[in-house]
Amino acid sequence: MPVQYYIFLSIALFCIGVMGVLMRRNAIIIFMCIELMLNAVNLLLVAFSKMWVDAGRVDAASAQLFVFFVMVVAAAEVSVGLAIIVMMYRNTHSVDINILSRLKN
Amino acid sequence: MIHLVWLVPFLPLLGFLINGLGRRYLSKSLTGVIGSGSVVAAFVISLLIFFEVRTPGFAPQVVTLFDFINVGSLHIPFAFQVDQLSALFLLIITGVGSLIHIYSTSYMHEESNEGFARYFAYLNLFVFSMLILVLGANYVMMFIGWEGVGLCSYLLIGFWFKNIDYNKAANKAFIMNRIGDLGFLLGIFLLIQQFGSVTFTEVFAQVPGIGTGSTVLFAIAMLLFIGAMGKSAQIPLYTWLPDAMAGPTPVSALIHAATMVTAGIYMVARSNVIYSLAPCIQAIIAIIGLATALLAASIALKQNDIKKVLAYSTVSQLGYMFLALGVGAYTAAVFHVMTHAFFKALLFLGSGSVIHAMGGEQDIRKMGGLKKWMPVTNITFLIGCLAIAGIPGLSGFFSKDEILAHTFGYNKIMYALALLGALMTAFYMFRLYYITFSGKFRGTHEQEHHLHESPAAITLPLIVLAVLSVIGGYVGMPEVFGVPHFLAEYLSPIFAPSAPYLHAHHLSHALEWGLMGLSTALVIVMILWARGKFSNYQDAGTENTGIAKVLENKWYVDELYDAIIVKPLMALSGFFQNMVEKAGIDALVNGVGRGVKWGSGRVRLLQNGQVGFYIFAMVIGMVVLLVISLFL
Amino acid sequence: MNALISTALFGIVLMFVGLFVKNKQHIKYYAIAGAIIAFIANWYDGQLAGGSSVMLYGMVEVSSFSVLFNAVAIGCTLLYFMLCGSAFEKVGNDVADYFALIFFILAGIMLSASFSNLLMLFLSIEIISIPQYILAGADKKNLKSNEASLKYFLMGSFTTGILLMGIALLYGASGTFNIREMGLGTGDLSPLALSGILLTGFALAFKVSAAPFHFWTPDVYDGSPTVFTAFMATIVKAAGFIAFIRLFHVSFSEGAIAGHWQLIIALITAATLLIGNFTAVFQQSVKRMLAYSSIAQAGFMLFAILAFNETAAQGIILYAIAYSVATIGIFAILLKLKDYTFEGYNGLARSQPLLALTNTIFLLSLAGIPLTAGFFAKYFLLSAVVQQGHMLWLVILGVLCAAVSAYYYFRVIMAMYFKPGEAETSVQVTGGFKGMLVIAAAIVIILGIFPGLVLQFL
Amino acid sequence: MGIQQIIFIVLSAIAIAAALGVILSRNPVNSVLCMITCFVAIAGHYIMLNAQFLFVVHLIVYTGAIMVLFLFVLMMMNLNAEIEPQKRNWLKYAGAISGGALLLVLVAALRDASMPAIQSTSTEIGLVANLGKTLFTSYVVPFELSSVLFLSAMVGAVVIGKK
Amino acid sequence: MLTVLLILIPLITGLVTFGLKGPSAKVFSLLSSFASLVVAVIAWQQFSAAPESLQFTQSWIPQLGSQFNVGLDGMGTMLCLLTAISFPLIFITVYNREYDRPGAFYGLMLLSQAGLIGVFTAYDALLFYVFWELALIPVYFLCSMWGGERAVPVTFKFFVYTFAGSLLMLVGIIYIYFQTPDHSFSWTAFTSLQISTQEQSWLFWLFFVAFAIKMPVFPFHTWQPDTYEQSPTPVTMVLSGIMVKMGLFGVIRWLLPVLPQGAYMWQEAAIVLSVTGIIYASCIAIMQSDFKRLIAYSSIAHIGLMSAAIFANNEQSMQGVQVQMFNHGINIIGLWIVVEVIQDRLRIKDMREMGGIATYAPKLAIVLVVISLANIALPLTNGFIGEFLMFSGLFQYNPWFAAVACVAIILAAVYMLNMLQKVIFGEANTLTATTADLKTGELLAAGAIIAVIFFLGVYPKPLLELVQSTTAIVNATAWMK
Repeated sequence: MPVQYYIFLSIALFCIGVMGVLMRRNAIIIFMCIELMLNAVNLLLVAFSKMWVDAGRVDAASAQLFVFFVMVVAAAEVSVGLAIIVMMYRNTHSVDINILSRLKN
Repeated sequence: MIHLVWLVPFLPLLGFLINGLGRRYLSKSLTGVIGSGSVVAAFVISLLIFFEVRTPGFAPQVVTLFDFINVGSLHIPFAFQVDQLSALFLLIITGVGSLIHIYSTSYMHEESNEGFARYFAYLNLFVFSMLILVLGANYVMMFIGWEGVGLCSYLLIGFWFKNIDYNKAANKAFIMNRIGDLGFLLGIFLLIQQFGSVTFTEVFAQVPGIGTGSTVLFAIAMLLFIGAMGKSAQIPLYTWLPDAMAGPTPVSALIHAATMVTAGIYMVARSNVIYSLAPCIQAIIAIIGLATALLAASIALKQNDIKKVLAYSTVSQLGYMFLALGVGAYTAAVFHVMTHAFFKALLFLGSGSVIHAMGGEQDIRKMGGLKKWMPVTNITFLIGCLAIAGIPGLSGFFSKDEILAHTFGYNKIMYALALLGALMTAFYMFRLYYITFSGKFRGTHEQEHHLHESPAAITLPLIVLAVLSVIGGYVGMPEVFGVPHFLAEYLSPIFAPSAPYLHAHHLSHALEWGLMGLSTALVIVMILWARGKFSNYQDAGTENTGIAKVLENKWYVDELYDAIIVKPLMALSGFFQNMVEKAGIDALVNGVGRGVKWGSGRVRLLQNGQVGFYIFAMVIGMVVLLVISLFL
Repeated sequence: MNALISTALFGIVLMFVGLFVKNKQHIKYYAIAGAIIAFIANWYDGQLAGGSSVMLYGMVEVSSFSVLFNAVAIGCTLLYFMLCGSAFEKVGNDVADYFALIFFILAGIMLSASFSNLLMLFLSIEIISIPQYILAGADKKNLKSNEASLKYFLMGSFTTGILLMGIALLYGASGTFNIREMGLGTGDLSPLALSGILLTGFALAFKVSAAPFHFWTPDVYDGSPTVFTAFMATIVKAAGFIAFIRLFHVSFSEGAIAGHWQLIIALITAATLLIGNFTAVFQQSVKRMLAYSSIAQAGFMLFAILAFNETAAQGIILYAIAYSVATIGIFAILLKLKDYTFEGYNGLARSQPLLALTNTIFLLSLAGIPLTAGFFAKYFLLSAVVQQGHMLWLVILGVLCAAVSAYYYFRVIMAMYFKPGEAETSVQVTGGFKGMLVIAAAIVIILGIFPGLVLQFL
Repeated sequence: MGIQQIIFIVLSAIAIAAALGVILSRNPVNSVLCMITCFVAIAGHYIMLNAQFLFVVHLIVYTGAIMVLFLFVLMMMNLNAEIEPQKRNWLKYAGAISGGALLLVLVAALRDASMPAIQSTSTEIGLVANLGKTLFTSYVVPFELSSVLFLSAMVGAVVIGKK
Repeated sequence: MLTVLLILIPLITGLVTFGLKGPSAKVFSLLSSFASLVVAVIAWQQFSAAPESLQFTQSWIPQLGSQFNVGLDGMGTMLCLLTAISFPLIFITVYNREYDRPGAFYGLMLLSQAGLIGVFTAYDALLFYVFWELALIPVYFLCSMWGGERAVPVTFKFFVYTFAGSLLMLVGIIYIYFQTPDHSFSWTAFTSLQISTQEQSWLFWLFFVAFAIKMPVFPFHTWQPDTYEQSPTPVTMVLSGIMVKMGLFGVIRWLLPVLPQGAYMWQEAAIVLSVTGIIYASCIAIMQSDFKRLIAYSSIAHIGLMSAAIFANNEQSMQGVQVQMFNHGINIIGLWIVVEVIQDRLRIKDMREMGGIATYAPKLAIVLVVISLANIALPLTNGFIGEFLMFSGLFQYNPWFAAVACVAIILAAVYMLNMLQKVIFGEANTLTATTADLKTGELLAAGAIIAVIFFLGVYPKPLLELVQSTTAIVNATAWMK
């Protein structure tokens, strides 16, 4: 199976994530879309890992470990991110990013 | 004696410095002594030099003081050249200059101490500059004096600086001179380019090698002549001279009649080799000289200011001198310079004496019958008039006749016109004389009460000059008289190099006698006519009309210049100032600044505070950059 | 590595210091002590490495360059603590935690100068970013601070996604995460590799706030507590550049591939210079102006990425120092003022001549006037690009923008010296603070005369 | 077309559909549920690609922890209903178009990349034993450093979350 | 070492002066300027005896191959002398004025002197650039802080303009630096380099724009009248007397020897710009009623001539330019002294409100007349030598350009004489009747200037010989052939 399939799939997921970030105004949904983007990347990395393993690369495990670290970081990011969103919600009672326009020009 | 020639200009310079710096501390008499004494001393030295130069076979000597400008192959020393021409001019300048200095001690006596010293300082400075002009051994030295006399003229015209009109006249004189100087300067540059030198001896030695008809030579000759036009008040740069009468009268006598204005003639005579090799420029000079002579004479016919009449007469006489130069009669030109210096100085000083007596009045319509009160002035003035009119036996006759004779040989029509000018000269001079000195006094009673003959310091120079005006001509009597032409012999080494290129027109003796007789007769007729018309002049008070009005208004030349030069220049300046500078360049420069600010105001709107838009812009940016990189 | 470890450990120590030290003023001194220890550790690292590179599991590489940059970063942080440390308690109660976070960031910064694996790059960027999201929102009651934090977080994590996509594509093209082994330029140019490079570059461009990825910068810098802005805008930004340069110069500079991304970076540089300088002109608040100025300065620092030569490396080090010291100094003075607009500076030269003088020196340095460190910083970067060749148009644009930058920097000078008024300070200006300012100004001047003092370590 | 390809297509279709569901669903809770579906589909791919360890971690971390956290926050804020006002639709279209453009560009660029193919043979590489060995040898440095990351996240959550 | 001393004296004393309060600042700075003058004169003597002893080289930034390399050639010596003469004159003139914060004022003045000397002595391109900017900064502060009411924006425009120009030059310097074989900034390395004609042709503009802005040459001049008008007069003296020479100096020292072919290619363009500027500025000068602006435009015209002459490509013009650099400096400082005195007495700048000063302040009037005459290049004043040689040189290059440029001597007469007429002649009004004549200090300064005017006007040999060596250097470049 050509690796292109996986490339296209994960790019598609990635771009759907980007679209989501652009289209939605709910900070939480936007954040979810970002997670979707990360997952698309993870999928791609895993596919490449398999590809290079099949091509005979020795240290091909590194890609899967990379995915592991991405998950680790994502978890950390989620904890901080949700904390920030909650803090924002406490002050404004909204998670709509469009009200974030105090800082401009 | 020759090696002491530097003393000649140095003494007046010393006088200038002492009088100028010490003007607060010196008494008037001391100032007068220093001022006049320095010039008289210079005259004495000049006289000694002259006698040395006069000896036959005298070769020109160059006295180098120090290096002035030394750049690469261009060497311009600060050097004086003593030869027949410069020695003659030294005599005229210091001689007439001394007389005028002496005259001034009395004439300017009413000035304050400081003003008196300032006056003498300027006068001395003028003599210094003029001496540098004639003594210089190269064109740059000549230019130094050239501009120097322009400066002194400026200072002296504007001597009474509180009067704005005088200042304007002074400015006009200086600026018009500068226009001429510009031509002179360009001529010098062309000389440098062509010959790599500005020293007379070196240049003149190379000139014949170029040959007749060379464009470069024409250009040099023309440019130098432009300089002469400015200084010697020829068309079109003559209008400053009549206005220059704003200065004290002795100044007019010295600068604007006897010396400075002859600088142009001196220069052309000095460069005779160049001009002889540029015949078409000579023709131009002759035509311009003639035109100037006629134009100025015509204007003089209708002027009522005593000094203005004399001023236009000067312009006219200078025209004759250029006519002489143009037709190749260099000696005649120099001769006329000399005689003119005598009788014109005399006339001006005489008019000064009149003005002095009239308490500053210059309008001849308010004078009349002055011979009763001022016998010496009257006689000397009459001699001056006769001399300038060309009555045989007086100096003016000989010099003018020589010019006319040469002109006749050159071109008959020009001769006729020149003769016409001479007749006009006789007419307006005697108009002046009769209105001023004969008839009834037309001034106020107070003026009449104060009328008196001037003191000795004034009359003495008048008498000396009158004598010179009479006898001055005998150094250059025409051949037909059977006596040697002393001046021509004396000057022959100067003009020898150009002799081969001139086409001498030898007139037969009979023709020469005939011409002489004709002009004399006509002149006498004119004098009589003037006598008949003006000896009992009464101011009718009517407005002049027609040609008379045009003449009275000097052919409206000043107005013309104003319209075609001054106004456009001001308009151009205004255009530069308002349109190009403010609305153009500066607006552009400021516009860049404003553009940055404007752009800033627009760009910052991108920063609209919306995260959605920010990410959107980032994605668009990514897409564009990816496309550029991957597909372009 | 010692410096990295000691910094990380000191971060933890400071977390606990907060529990035991009651006087919040004193926490600053612990932080200063920590920075000094880190500095010594870093010096020791340098001694150990002894001029050659030391690799650690193929993950971290300690070289003289990284040691020098670490020294700069720690040194600037030290200066920052000394000048701005007392302003921490104005932000909120968790002073010790703020210091701890800054130490964690510092650890990330050190990593960014010495990574040799894309994973380490990713980690270092995250270690730098996450605490910054928090610091930006540290002033919890302040809506601007909240907004800055959330904006920064959303855009930052979005960029993380981009970065990861880039890394994934690079891995797909080369089969390795080790930046020295990728060898992208050797074979045929793979679109995978190029897309990977570009996406990675975009993400890094975001971190250094290059246009068109700069949008977060003004808002975040403006909204964050000023004292943290000072840190984010200086040392952190420099770290972003070090990471950027390290990756691009080590991995992508060989072979045909360099030309492809150079054009893109050149375009980004040009856009950054223009947008940064132009937008800064219009600002009314000095704090926001400094945010835009940081974008403009980033435009200059991007020159270092375009040129892969010794001069660029020297230049970015000098720039990091010059820019950081000057900006920290300006922020330190800004922190003392009541009014953050330009009018707030009116007449400062009369009320606080020393502050005005040092501020002037810092501003001149930012504008790149000779005899200040900023001049040589700019000089080295310009000459790096000239040496690289082909990009002269960019250099000309750069110098013209530098001329524009004089406009907004000099506005502050004009306000201080030529405008009437009495600039008011909100807090007491102590002698120690003045002394530190003078030291900072002296650093700027001395490096402006003898840049060799720093470069000799390279 | 082998069985692998069929599974690939099915899983891909589920993943993409679920992903679209995430961004198009009005109700945030539905989004979360779609997201979980999508993650599960991705997990399926992991199995296919012999990444067994990641499959497990993925399910636990993402589906089990992260998405639950999201759901929790949504519930806490009571945001289960529609809150986005439907104004300014052009921004949505612009977002969709620019995202699509990015997709197009990337697909077009990578379309003819010559890459080694993925074999259907299975490998041992994704097993815990293998990965664990590597993680604690050559990847020990990032492993240790990620603790710094977690520490800072923890401090951050405390700083931000504290009242 | 003398050369270093020339830089160090004003630099160190300048920094010290910042700390001084009250009158001690001006006394101290006056002494400092005299010390510089003494050193400059010694250096001048040294130059004729052993020029190489004035070179000083010290490693500066080894990483760049940049050295602290200073030295004096003929032109450098001359300009250092000019600087060293000017500052005492300026300080003497303003000795009786009271400036706000005198320590800062005089300190900045001395710093600008250090920068100027540095520019004139630097033989290392980077050092040259550093001094070039260093000279600008103090002037910026001086103008803004002690200038007129519009001084701040006007000075800033000046600053940004020159700053932008010099940055372009920096790019050029860097470019050439990388062409040198062993990466050196030294003047020798730069001049011995063979740069391709094509490169020279665009490098020329990078340098020329920087220098043209500084001079200033049309159309880069618009900062100048405003700045002159708004600056305090002592600063204007520095600006117009010395600082504009930096541009001309730059062309002679750096542009022509380093980029001879570039200069050759654009020779005509540069001359056309310069000549246009001469006529243009002269015309505008006629329209001015503000004394300071009149002098400013007159200065633009003069500088335009110098710039044209530099590019006229021959020995006469080159000698003329250098001589004129000195003489123009002296003359224009003299003019500003008069302006300063009039402003001090009458507090007006509009010439239409003046008049009749000659009656009440004859010394002032004489000084103004003499300097004005020198300014319009009357023979036997110093202005003539330079202008004569420059016009002559320009004429050898192209008679038509010279003819057009020469019109300026008429226009100069027009505006200078109009100025004299308006300012000192005529009847005094109630204001000008109170004019007090020159005081001792002012008289001393003006007297010194007049002495120089006449001495160099009559005997320019020392000056011509001094700059001969520089002309020879420029001659030696390919540009002349």
